[in-house]
Amino acid sequence: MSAAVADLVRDGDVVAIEGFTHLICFAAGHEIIRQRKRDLTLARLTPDVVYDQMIAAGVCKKLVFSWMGNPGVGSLHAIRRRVERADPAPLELEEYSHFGMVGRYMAGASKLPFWPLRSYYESDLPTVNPRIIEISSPYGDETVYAVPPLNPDVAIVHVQRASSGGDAQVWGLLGCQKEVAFAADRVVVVCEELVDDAVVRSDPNRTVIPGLIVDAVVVEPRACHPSYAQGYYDRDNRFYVEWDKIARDSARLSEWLDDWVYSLSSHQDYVAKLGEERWAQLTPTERWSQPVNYGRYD
Amino acid sequence: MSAAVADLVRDGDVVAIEGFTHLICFAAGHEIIRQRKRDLTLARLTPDVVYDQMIAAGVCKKLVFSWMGNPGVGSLHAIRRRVERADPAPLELEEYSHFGMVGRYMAGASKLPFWPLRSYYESDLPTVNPRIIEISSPYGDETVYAVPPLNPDVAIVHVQRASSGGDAQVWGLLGCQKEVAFAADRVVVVCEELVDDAVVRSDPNRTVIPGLIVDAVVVEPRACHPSYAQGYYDRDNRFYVEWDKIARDSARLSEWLDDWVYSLSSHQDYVAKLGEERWAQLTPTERWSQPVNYGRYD
Amino acid sequence: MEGATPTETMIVASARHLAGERVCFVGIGPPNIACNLARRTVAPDLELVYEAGVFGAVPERLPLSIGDPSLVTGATSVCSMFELFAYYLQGGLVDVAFLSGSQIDRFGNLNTTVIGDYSSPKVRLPGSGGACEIAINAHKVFVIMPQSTRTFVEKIDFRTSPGHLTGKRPAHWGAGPSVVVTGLGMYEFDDDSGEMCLTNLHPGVSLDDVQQATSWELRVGDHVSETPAPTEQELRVMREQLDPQGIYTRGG
Amino acid sequence: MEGATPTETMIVASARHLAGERVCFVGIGPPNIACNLARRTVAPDLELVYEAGVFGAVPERLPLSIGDPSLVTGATSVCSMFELFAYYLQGGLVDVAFLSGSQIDRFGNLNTTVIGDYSSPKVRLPGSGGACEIAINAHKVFVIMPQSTRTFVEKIDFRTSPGHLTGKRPAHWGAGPSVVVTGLGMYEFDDDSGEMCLTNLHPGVSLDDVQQATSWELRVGDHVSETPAPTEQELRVMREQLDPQGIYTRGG
Repeated sequence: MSAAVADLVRDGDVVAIEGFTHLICFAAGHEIIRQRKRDLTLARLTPDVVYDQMIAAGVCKKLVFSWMGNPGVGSLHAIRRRVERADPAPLELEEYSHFGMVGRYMAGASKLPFWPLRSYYESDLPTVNPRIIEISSPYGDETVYAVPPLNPDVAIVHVQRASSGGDAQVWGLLGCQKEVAFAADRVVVVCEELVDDAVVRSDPNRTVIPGLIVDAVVVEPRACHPSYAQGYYDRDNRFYVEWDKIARDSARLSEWLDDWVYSLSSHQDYVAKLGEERWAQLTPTERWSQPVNYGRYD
Repeated sequence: MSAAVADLVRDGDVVAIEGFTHLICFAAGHEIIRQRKRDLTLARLTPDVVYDQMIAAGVCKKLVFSWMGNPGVGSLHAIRRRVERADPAPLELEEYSHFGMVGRYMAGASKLPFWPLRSYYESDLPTVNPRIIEISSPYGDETVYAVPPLNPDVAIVHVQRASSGGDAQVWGLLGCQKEVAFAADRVVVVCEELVDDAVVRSDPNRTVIPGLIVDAVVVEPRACHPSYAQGYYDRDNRFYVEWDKIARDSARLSEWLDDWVYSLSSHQDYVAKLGEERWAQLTPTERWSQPVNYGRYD
Repeated sequence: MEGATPTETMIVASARHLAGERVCFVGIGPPNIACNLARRTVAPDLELVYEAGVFGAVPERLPLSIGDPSLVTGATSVCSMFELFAYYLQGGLVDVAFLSGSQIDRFGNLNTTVIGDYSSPKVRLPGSGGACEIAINAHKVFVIMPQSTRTFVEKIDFRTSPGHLTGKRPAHWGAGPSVVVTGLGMYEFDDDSGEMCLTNLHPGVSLDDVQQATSWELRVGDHVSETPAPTEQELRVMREQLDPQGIYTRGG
Repeated sequence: MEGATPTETMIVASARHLAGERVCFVGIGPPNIACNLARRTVAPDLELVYEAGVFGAVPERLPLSIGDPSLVTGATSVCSMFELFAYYLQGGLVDVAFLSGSQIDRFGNLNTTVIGDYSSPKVRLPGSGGACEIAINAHKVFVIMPQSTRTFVEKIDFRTSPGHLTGKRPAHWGAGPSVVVTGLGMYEFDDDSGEMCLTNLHPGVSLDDVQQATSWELRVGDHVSETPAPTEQELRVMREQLDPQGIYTRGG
C-alpha cells in the first residue's frame, strides 16, 4: 500500500476512494494521511468517516460528493467545521445527487461529454452548481439534466479477490467500483485475497475490473474496517458510533490520528491493534453461492 | 410456451427476441409462427436464422436491427428476398449500429427520451434513418449522436435458470437480455431449468432479471437450438450451414417450416425429432465456477 | 405492554399506509422499520429496494446502514447503482419511496442540504443523496419526519427534493408526496392546491398541539380522525424483532 | 509443407502487424485467426476483445461465431454489451480493431450496408453491426478483405464506417485505418492526403495485378517490398491448431 500510494497519488490529484457503504478502503485513506499528501480533490458519492479523517488530517482542499454523513449515526464533524466555520480552513464543495455522481463516473468511463438523467427539475441544486445543466431531447419537448464527466486522476478500489494481474472480482454491493475504475487515469486495486488466475477465469461474469486498467494491486486484508467486505467481515458499527464522539472534538480527533494512523507504520499494525477478539466478533458464518457450469468447449 | 405466446404476443406488436449469439429463443419464434401471428415489428440487434424463419413465415412487417446475417456462414436469404425484391412482400427496415440498438434499449429501460453515443459521425446511417440525430454537448463544442428509446411491447428472453417467480440468472454472454426486459411492457422468461428460490438467493449478483417485471415463466429446455446455452449445450453449427441451403430456395424453406414447425405441436417434439445422438454431440463437459461466500449476517 | 412512543406511533402509521403496495424504496432508520413491519402485517408481498443496489432484500437483522451486508445475503437481486437508479427508479418500477428532511414546507418540498445560506451555512446537512431523483421519479412519496416549528417551516432554506412546488407538479413526474407522518399526526395533500392537510391526530395529540408545531396556518381536513393506537402485535414485532435495542423507536 | 494460399498470406501479414499491440477488438473469420496466430507468435500478451462482451478470451477451439461459447469459458471477464462498447471501445481501451467490408475507397471508408441504392438495393449486406463505432473509436483499424475491382471502388455505395473521409479525420477520433491487407498486397495511408498507398506485394503478385484489381489509379509507395512468405511455423500453427478444417484459410 505504501508503495502504491507513494507512486500513484500525487499532491493536487483528484482522488476517488469509492465503495458504497461496502468495500471502502480505509487503509488507503490512512496511508494517504501518513504520507501527508496535500491539496487533493476528494471525490466520492458518500464522504463518510474515511473522508472525515482525511479532511481532518489536511490532505484535501475540495470535496465532490452527493451525500455526506456518518451513515446510520449522524454528521461528519471535521467536515462540518470546515464548511460551517472554515475551521481550520475552508473546504470547497461541488455537489450532485447520487444518480448524478454515478452518471459522472459513467460519462468519464465512456468518454461521453455529458450524462443525461431525469433529476434536478425544480431543485435548487443546479442553482448552486452551474455544472448541472438542463438540456432538450431531440425527439420532443422533454428536457433532462446533464452532468459532466468525472475522470479522477486516481481511483482506489477495494475488492474481495484479485489475480496478480489485477483482474478483480466483487460480490455483494457493487457501488460504483467498476465505473470509477474505468473512468480514472490510474487505478489501485486493493484486495482481501490474491487468487490464482484460474479462480478468476472460472467465473468471468464475476470480474468487475480487468487488470488491463489497473496500475497497482495491493493485498491488504481487512483494509475496509470499520466498513465491511461481504463474506469476509461485518461493518463495525461500534466504531461509527465512537467516531461521532471523537470527531466532535478536534483535539480528540488529532489524538486519534496520532494513535491509529501516524504512529502506525502500516495497516497490519492497525489490524493487530484492534485485536483478534474484535475481528472474531466481526466474522460472519459462511453462506456460499451455488456454482454454475460454464462448460468446456474444445 | 403456447399459452405465454397466445396471451402475451398480439398481432401488430413490437416483439424482441434478444440474445447475442447466445440464448436466442428459437422455440419462441417457432411458436409465434405456429400461432400465425401477423404484422409484428421484430426488433433485435442481430436478426439471424430465427428471424429469417419468422420473416419467411410471414409474421413480420418491419425489422429494427443493427446487423443481419447468418453468423459465421453468410446471408439471410428469406429476408434478402423481401428487401431486394419484395418477394413475396416488402419488408420495412429501421437500421442502427450495435451500440445504437443497445442504447435504444437502455433509454427504454431508463425512461430517458434519448441515448447519447459517440458513433455515426460521417456515416451514411443518419441520412437513411432520420431518428439518428446529432446533438450538442452543453459543456463545449463536442457533438454526439442520439438514438431514441425502444420499448418493445413484448420481450422474450431466454435464461439458464429461473425461479417460479421469474427471478432469472444468466452466465456467459449477457447480450441485452437485461436491458430489453426492463424496456419492454411485457416480458416472457424462458429457462433451461426451474430452480428453487433459494438457489437464486444464494447468489443475488447473478440475477439479471427480477420476477417483478416478468409476465410469464416458461420452462423449455433446449429452446435455443441451433443457438446455445452456456454450460448446457453448444451452438449447432451444422444447422447454420444447412440453413444457408434451405433458405436460398423458398419452396425448400416452406417445406422446412412444415416439417419442423407447423407439423409439430411443441418444442418438445422438435427436441425429440433432432434425436438424442445430436444432443449428445452438443453437450459440453462440465466446468464449474468457484463459489463465493456471501456470509450470514444475523 | 408499555404504551407507544410518538416515534413508534409514527412508524406504525406509516407501515399501515403500505397496505396494497408492491415495491418500496427504503431509507434507513424509521422507514426501514416501517417497511419491515408492513411486510409482517399489512403488506406481506412488499418488495424492498435499497439504493445501494438491492432488490428483494430479506434482512435477518435490523440493517444499521443503507448498505448493510444483511441486505445482500439472501436477496433476490443485487445490481449496480446505475441499474438501480436507471431501471428501477427512473424506469418507474418504484411504487412508494420514503423520504425525510430537516425542513418541509406546506407543499411537501424538502430540504436536506443546508440550514441558512448555501455558501455559508449555519448547519451543513447531508445533501441530496438519492432524494432529488427519488422525489421526482417514484410513483409516490411517503414523508416521515419529526414535527416542530423548526421542521415545518413557512419557507425552506434550500429545495433539495421537489414536492408539489407551489401547488402543482408536472404530469410526467411521479405523483410526489402523498402522505406525511410525524410524531403528532398525519397529513395528505389537497389535489387542487397541493397543500398539506391534516387528516389524523395521533392519540393524545390536540389540534392546538399540531398548530403549535407548524410555522404556517395549518389546513385541517373536514374529518380529522384519531390514529388508531399501535396494536399489541405491531408493538411486539417492532420491539422484539425489528429494533430490539430500541435504537430508532425509543431513542435507545 | 504446401505453399500458402492468398488468404493464408493475408492472415499471416495481418498477424505480423499486431507485434507490440496490447488490446485487439476481434471479428470472426480471418481476423480471428490472425489474432490467435499473433498471440502464438509476435504478440503473446495480446488481449482479445469480442463485441459480444468478452475481454481476455482464450478459446480452446476456433470460434465459429462472434459469440462462441469457447470465448467465454476461461476468459478474464464477461460484461454486458453496453459496458463493452462504452468502457472498452468508446472509452479508448482498444488499440487495434479489425474491420472488413464489401467495398472500400481510396480513403479507407467502408461499406457493409448495401450494393446499389439503400431503398432498393441490388444486394442487401449485413449492415454496420459494431463497425461504425469501431471505425470511429478504436485507436487504429486494420482492414482485411479480398481485393478486386468490385471491392476496391472509386466510390462506395454507402458509407457505413468512416475511414479518412476525403483525406482528413477529426483529431478527437481514433486514428482510423492504418493498414489494409488483401490477398494481393498491403497498403498504408498517406499522412497528408489520407490516401491508400501500396507498401507490399505478396509473393508472386505484380504491380499490374494489384492495379488491375483496383478501380482507381493506385498510389504506390516509394519502396514497395515483397511480403515475406509465411514461415513453416506460421503455416503449421494456422493449419494444425487454428483452422484445421481449413474453413477460413483454404475455403474448406
